Amino acid sequence: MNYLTLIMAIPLLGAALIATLPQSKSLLAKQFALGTTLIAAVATIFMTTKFERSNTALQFVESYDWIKAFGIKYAVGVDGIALVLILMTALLTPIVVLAGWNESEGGRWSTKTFYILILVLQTMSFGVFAATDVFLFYVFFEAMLVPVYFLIGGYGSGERSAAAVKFLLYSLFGGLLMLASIIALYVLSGEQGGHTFDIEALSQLEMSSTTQNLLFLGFFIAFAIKAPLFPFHTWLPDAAKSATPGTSVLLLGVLDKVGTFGMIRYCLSIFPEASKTFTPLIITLSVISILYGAFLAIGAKDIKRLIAYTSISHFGFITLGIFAMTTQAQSGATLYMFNHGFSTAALFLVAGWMISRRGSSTIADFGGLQRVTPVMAWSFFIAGMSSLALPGLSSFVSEFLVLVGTFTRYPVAAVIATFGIVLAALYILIPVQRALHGPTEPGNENLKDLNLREKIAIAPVIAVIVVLGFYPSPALNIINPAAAQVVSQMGFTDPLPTHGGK
Amino acid sequence: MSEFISPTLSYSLLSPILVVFAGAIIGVLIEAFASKSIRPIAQVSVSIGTLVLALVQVWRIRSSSSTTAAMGSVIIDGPGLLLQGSILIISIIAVFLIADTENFAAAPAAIPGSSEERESIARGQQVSEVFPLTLFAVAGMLIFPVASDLITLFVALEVLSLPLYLMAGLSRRRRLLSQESALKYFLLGAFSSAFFLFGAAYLYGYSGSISFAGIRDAVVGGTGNDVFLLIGIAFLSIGLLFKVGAVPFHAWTPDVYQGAPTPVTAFMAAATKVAAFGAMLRIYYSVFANAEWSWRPLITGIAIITMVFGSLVAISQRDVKRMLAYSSIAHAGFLLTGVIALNKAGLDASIYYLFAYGIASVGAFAVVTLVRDSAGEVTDLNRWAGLGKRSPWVATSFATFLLAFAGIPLTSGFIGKFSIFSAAYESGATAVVIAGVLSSAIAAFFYIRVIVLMFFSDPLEDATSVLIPSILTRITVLFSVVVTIFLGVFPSPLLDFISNIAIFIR
Amino acid sequence: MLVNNGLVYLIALPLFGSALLLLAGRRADRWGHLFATAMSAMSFVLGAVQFYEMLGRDAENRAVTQKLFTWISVGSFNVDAGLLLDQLSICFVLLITGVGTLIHIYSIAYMDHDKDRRRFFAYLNLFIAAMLLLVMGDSYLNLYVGWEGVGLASYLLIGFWNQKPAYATASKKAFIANRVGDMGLSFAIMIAFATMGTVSFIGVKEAAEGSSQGALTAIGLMLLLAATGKSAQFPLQAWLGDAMAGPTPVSALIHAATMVTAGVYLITRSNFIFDAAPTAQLLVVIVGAITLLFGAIIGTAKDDIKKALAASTMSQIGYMVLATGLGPVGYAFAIMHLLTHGFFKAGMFLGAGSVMHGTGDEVNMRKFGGIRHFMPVTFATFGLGYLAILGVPPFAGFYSKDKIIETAFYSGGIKGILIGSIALFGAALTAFYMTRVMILTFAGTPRYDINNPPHESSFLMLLPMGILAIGSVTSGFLLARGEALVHWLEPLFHAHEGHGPEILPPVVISLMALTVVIIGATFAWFKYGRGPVADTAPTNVSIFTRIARRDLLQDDFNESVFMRPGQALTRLIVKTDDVVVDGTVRGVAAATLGSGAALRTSQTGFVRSYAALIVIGAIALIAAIWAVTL
Amino acid sequence: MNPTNYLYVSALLFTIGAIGVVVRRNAIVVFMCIELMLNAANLSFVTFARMNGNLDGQVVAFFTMVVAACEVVVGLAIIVTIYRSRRSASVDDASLLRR
Repeated sequence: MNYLTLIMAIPLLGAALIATLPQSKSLLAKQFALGTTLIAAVATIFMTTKFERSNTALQFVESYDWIKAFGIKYAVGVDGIALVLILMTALLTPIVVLAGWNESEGGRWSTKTFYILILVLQTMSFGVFAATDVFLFYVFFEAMLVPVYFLIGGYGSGERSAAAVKFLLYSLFGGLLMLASIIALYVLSGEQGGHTFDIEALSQLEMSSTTQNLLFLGFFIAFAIKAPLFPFHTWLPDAAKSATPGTSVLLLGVLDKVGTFGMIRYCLSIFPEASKTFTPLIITLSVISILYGAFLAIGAKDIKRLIAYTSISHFGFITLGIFAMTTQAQSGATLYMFNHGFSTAALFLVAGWMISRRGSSTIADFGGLQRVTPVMAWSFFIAGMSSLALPGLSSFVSEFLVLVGTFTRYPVAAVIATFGIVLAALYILIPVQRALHGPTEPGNENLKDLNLREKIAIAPVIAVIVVLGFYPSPALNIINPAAAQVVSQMGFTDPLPTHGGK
Repeated sequence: MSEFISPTLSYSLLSPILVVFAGAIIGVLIEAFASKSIRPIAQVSVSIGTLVLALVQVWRIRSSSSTTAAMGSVIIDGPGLLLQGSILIISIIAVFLIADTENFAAAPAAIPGSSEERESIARGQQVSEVFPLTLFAVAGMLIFPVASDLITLFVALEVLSLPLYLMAGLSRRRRLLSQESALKYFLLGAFSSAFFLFGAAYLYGYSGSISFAGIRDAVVGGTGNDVFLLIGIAFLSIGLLFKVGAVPFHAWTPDVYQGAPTPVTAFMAAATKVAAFGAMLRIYYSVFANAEWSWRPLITGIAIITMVFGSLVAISQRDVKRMLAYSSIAHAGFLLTGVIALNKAGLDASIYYLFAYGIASVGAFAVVTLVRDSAGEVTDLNRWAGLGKRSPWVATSFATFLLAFAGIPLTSGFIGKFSIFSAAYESGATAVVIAGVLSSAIAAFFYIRVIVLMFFSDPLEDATSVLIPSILTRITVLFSVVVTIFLGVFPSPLLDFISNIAIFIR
Repeated sequence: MLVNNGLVYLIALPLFGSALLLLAGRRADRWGHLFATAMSAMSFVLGAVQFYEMLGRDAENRAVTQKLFTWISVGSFNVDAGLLLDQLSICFVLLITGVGTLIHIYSIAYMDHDKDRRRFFAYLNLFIAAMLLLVMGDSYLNLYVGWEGVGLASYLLIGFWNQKPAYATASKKAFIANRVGDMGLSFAIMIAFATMGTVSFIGVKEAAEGSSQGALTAIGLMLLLAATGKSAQFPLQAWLGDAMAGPTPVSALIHAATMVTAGVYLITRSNFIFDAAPTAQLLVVIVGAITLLFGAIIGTAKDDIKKALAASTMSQIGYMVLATGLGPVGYAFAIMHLLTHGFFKAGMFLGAGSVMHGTGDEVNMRKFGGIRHFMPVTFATFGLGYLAILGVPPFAGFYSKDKIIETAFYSGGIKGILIGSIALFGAALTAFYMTRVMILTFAGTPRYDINNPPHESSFLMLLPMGILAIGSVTSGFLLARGEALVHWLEPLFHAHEGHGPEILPPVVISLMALTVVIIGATFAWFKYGRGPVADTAPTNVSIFTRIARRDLLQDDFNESVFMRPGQALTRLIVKTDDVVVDGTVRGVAAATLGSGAALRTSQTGFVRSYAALIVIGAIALIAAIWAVTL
Repeated sequence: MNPTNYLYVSALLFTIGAIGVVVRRNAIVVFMCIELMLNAANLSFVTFARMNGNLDGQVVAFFTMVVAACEVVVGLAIIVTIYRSRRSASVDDASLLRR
């Protein structure tokens, strides 16, 4: 059974179906979209159950010639890392659809178009995580930009078109650098036994260290822009501020993971030596991102920008974990990607509801919501606690794994990064105090609390956050073998306990 | 003196060219003798019939290729036939656009706004000489990439150019601009022809032969005076670079693209580029291949300057046709990387790129013809604002072409760019690849800006309407969109086809 | 070790209570408080049963464990969700659930008028659960969960009335200060894992013997940092005073009896680290000594009754921390003081709450006076607590504090004399400020509207106060009798290594302590008891008093050293991000546009200039080709 | 006489033509300059034919003349049309299209 192709096909079929609907049936379009994403979610969960956890080889593999002249294949397959990200995407999309039920209505175009874009984006997200052919990956990587671009520019708010353009150009620029590297890989593979884009085959290529370093940078910068890592992050706050909350969830929760996922899948496996060469630099950038993003978040006045900045900080942790090269950090980074998807989703969705009710995204315009809209306030609070990695919530597990895993190899980086947890408390509690606590500011007295649909949307997110906090094993069991495989392929073993030199 | 040998022309192999010439002559006769009422429909059907027939001929002789014809003046080989096929397909859809005679002056010779002109409009007297002119140009283009001696090459160049000079001046609206563009195109074209011819003379002087084979032998043998060779290469290159619009020989491009009637621009932009690059590929790949030490660095430099310049200047354009013109300059730069590559992959990639770009170009200009107000086409980009709202399909089609120009995956432009850059990289031209990638990023800037304008901006007050497209225009746009996307998603058939037959014979 | 699968219910019951009350929302308003109290009480009963069973076993077999499931397992990093109940944790379990239940009962009445009472009880239950997890977790990471959990509960409870901006700020301040400490705990766990490969208590204990001094010292210092955060020790003490923003039962439960003692628990639990790391241990003593004076000095200047008590708490925990720093001999006394303090300080806080309840939420002691006439029961219970904290025999504090002073003196050499003296001086200060509180509140003449006198609180409030007062009287004797607690805890620590030379006989030290207490109390009586007290704080006071009133400038320090530079840094980074980082991006875009516009001017429109361009191009081409082939 | 000299003459003529195109304003004159350049090329062809000892160059010259004649037709048509519209044969006046 070709699960991966199937789950990629489901949203595409749904999109086609929605395209046939008349323009006026916007409710039907929504229902179709929800149904499609739910079916995709169920299919993905079913696929997850079929996944052999202990098997570190790629699974659900399929491969067909696509462009034979260039050795390009439609080749898909997943390991534990890709699987959890696909699962995350599959779970988040129906939630986004349900949570943002009325999001499409302020847009330039019809509701129908909105959901077609969302579904196409979902297919591409699946594809980008599932691809095992570099070219196929690149195609998804770039093509994904188009629906997101239209989602931001067409349905966002404020300076939406400027933000969309900034996002697109930034990403395209990175993508083109990656393209240059891909071209070089293509040529190299041609010189060494036939053109191919198969990751396995590419990882066997022999390259001079200069070549490897340059090609690595091509990939890495593209991923660092996507992730986003300091100093390539400035597109994110603008995009997140302008996009609809649902789009922001997909943007930060799913799309940006492509960057960190790409680092694991492509940077590490194809350029192991260059990865080691650049590790000190990347670790430095990660640590800077953690603190820098946190400070920006503390200074943010707009709630959506704030969430975007927190993500910059979180992506710093993820990158740190990836390049620390210990099993703990590697597993932690992947789990972090998964968890971050949900905690950011919770933050953005609730923030979106707050903003749509209040008509403003400025934090100072809120106040005392806990008394007016307790359920909404609580949801935001729990999401915030997850974002600051409170023990007992899912992010803690991943953040701590990254830190402890990094510490065994790079103690200084881990120590500096740990300061991020204090800053995290600040950047979450400041908006909590301003928006949820204090006296009820004028303009907030009559806000409505979450309705049933919104409660249904947010509940599973919070459930995931809480359950994985106490019991992360289901996710870790999938991730661990793959993460360990990555570390061992890079030729690393976990540092042994030193007993402090004794 | 040897005995006179009766020339063998291999009519079969020349049939596509001959068919087009015949069609052109029939067109002239129709223009002269047919009654006004049937003239338009007759011209259109003759043109299209001729081109289709020629295309069929090309297909028919595809397997008997790789030989010379007309006493070695013409080489019919894989690349030549592919390019001829491309030119014919592009011409057919371009003729669909030209068939919308609304764009053309009723009496081009008349003074704009004169009583003669009013009279001819009032009587519905539409001169349709544009069709035979097009066919003559096509014939020239068909010969240009297969020519294998200097005379044929020069004559083909003039045969394709002269009709175009005239066609540029045929616009119904903004006559002054149109005539100015014709004048500029003509003067500069003739000027560059002189360079071309001068270069040809020195190549002849170098090798003692006007046939490509002779020149190549001389280059390989290294017997002649290198100074002659270098002057020859330089001046011949100027002529060719002028035709493809490479910097610094590009200056005519924006003015002519803007001034000429849009269907003519479409035809010229797409088909001329195929023909000119076709000739260029043949000359550099087979004739000058062994002298690559002399020209490759130069072409590399020109390629880099061209793509960067085209991309940079396109950003600040406010007129859609000028923007497309600069975009075509940038693409000329990209295509030059295929010339530099100087390997089989480069050849295949260039042919693929030319075809894909040509189709997308015609499509893009076809869309331009549709956006009008009461005074004719609206090419001011500001007034394209909000097009996506009013005419989503037109805007989406245009966006597709722009994405293809930008080289976004799943469009033909991406495959083209990938293949041509990888070929160049393979040949060691890393610098040009990096410049190409960077200018692609710049280029993306203005393509996206147009998309933003169409989809994300609110329309200005004065409503720009979109003409309900004629069936032929609709076919053109639809065909272009389908081909652009199909070649982006399933490029294999075409790539394999090209790869199998695109081998220059020497 | 014995396995007991029932341990989890101790935590699960209050956790369930909390979750139910929060999720049920307003529907649970009518019965929520009763349910939460029941959960807490049942947890206490379970704890008592565990204690009883424990008593029935040998000293070696008293500890019981329970493994719930594998929590985090990656590579060699394996942490189970496991619980450990031993002699040390059972003390805490009983204190937490016992005092906790009493405070639940008290709160039923105290929070009667608050429409959010259900939420308050949910938080209380959440706190109980988290605190139990803190003391029952079998590894540092499990402890960490409880550790931050109580921080969260504390945050929620301090900010319970967060509609007042100052209260919301106080709760945030507490959380942040705690987080700084938590960072220390993170570091400790990381170092432990990196050097020992394990984070469980048992594992670390075993590995500690083979570990280097450096690693142990590092872990110890980081644990101390954690302890200073949670236990409001110097230098992370500043949050505790502000935390009095929370409802008074919270102050009693969290900020007097239980949570703030978590640092003491942590150090005691990590005895195997500190015993092997003398540097860290010394620093523990120093921190304890500084804090006990620090708190006591602040206590002397506070007019807010709760803040005075909070300062006192800080000071008393300073005693405990100091004791833990004295090594094996000190742990048991630290825990003993912790337990007795739990009784008398909770009792006094509840008393203060009772007074506030009776006076319409007045906290300024200068507006009190002579309340003993109106609230006799409150006076009595508070008074018993007063005697206990002063260390008057035979009240509880006498047994525990005396032992700490004694041990401090016996810790050897100059150090012993120094810290002994500090502890002694602290006792004097304690007597001064507590007497001041007593006099200002209960004695003297009323300084409020006599026509609207305070009224005594309801039975539900008086009952817990009474029970705690009984504890204040008896707990010391019970714990110290036959060194009961010392023997009870003995298996956990390196058995009696004894202490340094007894430089003075214990009796002398006790007498000295009693003497300074009397001096302190007398001094207070002279200052406040003899004449009328101004109902506003006098302003013409010495600089020292003013500094003490400003909490020894702790906030000023934090503000000028951390907060303002932090804000400046934040502004700087925000600005940098906009101007430099994003500015570069925008600059590149602008430069691209600009160069496009500049190049555009080359297109002059004149055909002759185009021709000239071609000629120039031709010349350049010839020149280049000539250059290339040269 | 050394045929190389003819090459110099041809180059000179070509240069004069090119300079003429750049400096002269009248469209007809510009066009004549271009014709001069074409004929310079023709001269080169003929010279090379002489140097190389074959007739190919001369043949080319004939072709060129025919082509040049065609160019004249087309060119004059364009110039005349624009003159009728503008009443000016100055190439500098035709500069509406720019930037």
